[in-house]
Amino acid sequence: MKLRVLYFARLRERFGVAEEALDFSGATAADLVAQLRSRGDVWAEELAAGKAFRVAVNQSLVALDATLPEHAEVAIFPPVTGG
Amino acid sequence: MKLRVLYFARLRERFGVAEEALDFSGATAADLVAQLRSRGDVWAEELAAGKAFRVAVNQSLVALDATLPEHAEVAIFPPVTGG
Amino acid sequence: MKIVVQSEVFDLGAEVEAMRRGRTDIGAIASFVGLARDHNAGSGVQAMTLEHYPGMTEKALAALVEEAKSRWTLLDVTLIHRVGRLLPGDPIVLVAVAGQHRGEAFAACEFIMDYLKTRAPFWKKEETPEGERWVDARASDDAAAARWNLP
Amino acid sequence: MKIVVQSEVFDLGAEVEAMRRGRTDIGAIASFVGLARDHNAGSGVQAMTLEHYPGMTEKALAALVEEAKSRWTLLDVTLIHRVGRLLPGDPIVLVAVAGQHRGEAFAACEFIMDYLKTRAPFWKKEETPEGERWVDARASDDAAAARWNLP
Repeated sequence: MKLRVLYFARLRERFGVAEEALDFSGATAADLVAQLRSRGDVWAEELAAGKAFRVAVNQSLVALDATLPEHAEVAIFPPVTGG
Repeated sequence: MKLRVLYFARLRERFGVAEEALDFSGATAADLVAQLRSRGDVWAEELAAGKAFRVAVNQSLVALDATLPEHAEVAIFPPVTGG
Repeated sequence: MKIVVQSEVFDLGAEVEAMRRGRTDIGAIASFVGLARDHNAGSGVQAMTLEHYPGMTEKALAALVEEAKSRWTLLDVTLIHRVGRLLPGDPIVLVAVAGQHRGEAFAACEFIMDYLKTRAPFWKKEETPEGERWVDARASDDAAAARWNLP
Repeated sequence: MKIVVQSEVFDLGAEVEAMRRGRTDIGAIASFVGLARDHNAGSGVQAMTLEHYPGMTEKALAALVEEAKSRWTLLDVTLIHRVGRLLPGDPIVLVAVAGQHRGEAFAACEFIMDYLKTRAPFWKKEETPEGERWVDARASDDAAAARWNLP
């Protein structure tokens, strides 16, 4: 399926990309994270188990076991620090 | 001893007096209340046991067993309702 | 610290601006404005008059701000309470507390209001269609103050 | 209800005045302003930049105001969060909550701030003498949010 994936803040800077279109053959947010992690380098480092990051699907926070719908807008970002 | 006694809000209105100078031969705030209560009528009614009123001595809230100093400014008033 | 009893209206924006102007160490300002409502205890209220005990009022307000400062690390406090005749919608009381972090600013602001409601010598008299009446102290205010384990 | 994300400065006095103007049913307005400080985590801060996630930010802020309205009886809420580059002393966020009574106004205002700190997609980057750095989420913010038993 097709996904649109967004990165914010420190992750956007480290990955050097703000947004990309992806072909995705998995089912859950965790599968997507595993696919990105397999790119190695900063991807493996920032998305390693135990690293603090958040995932939003269609602009709502989700847990890693959430299923991704077709054409989802998925965002991966560090814990928020607003206010 | 000499005391200056002030009344506020509903008590001021019911007693018909805002301030008076008193000769006082007792020791505590409770003694003063008893002396005022002995005037009968609205005094006995408003200062009856179980009625909610507050006593301040020299502009600080006190308990009824507080000893009154010479020339004290004593105020008797209903529970406060500011804000 | 600024503690004032006045009949004039106050300006929340100006008071908070005065607290923060020229400072860069404040992270949080919690503030509260209490307003006169058009109804209370089931009756319409056309106006109210706030009476106080001059002299003791200022002492009581200063004491409650000192108590707040002893409990939390505060950078500034402004407390303004109006007296005299007020109409529905009029602001009655303003409390603004500046701190480094929001938790202490919120707590101190609410503490000051709860303490004020039970300790500062103000009394409200309401004008209603049924005539004038003195407002009774509320048990909920005693309960709110009791949360802070006041002496 | 008014929920805005903007780069411009806001005016606390004008926002609270807009809430209460023409109304006589509001008894309490609790408000909060968060400000950029000149130091954080042991370093001087010369400036900060707030990044956000357009689209999700507005959804998240609307959701947290709805959650507050479901928990307390509120008469109005204003929530303004700035983005972009800010200097020490600049206001970052404003929350104002109007209610009939102070307890619910205070609680909802603090709830919205606690919820915002852990749920709304804003990120701060600080400029310090040692260079730029992204601010880490604070465990104390998670603890503050956890007090409200958020889902």
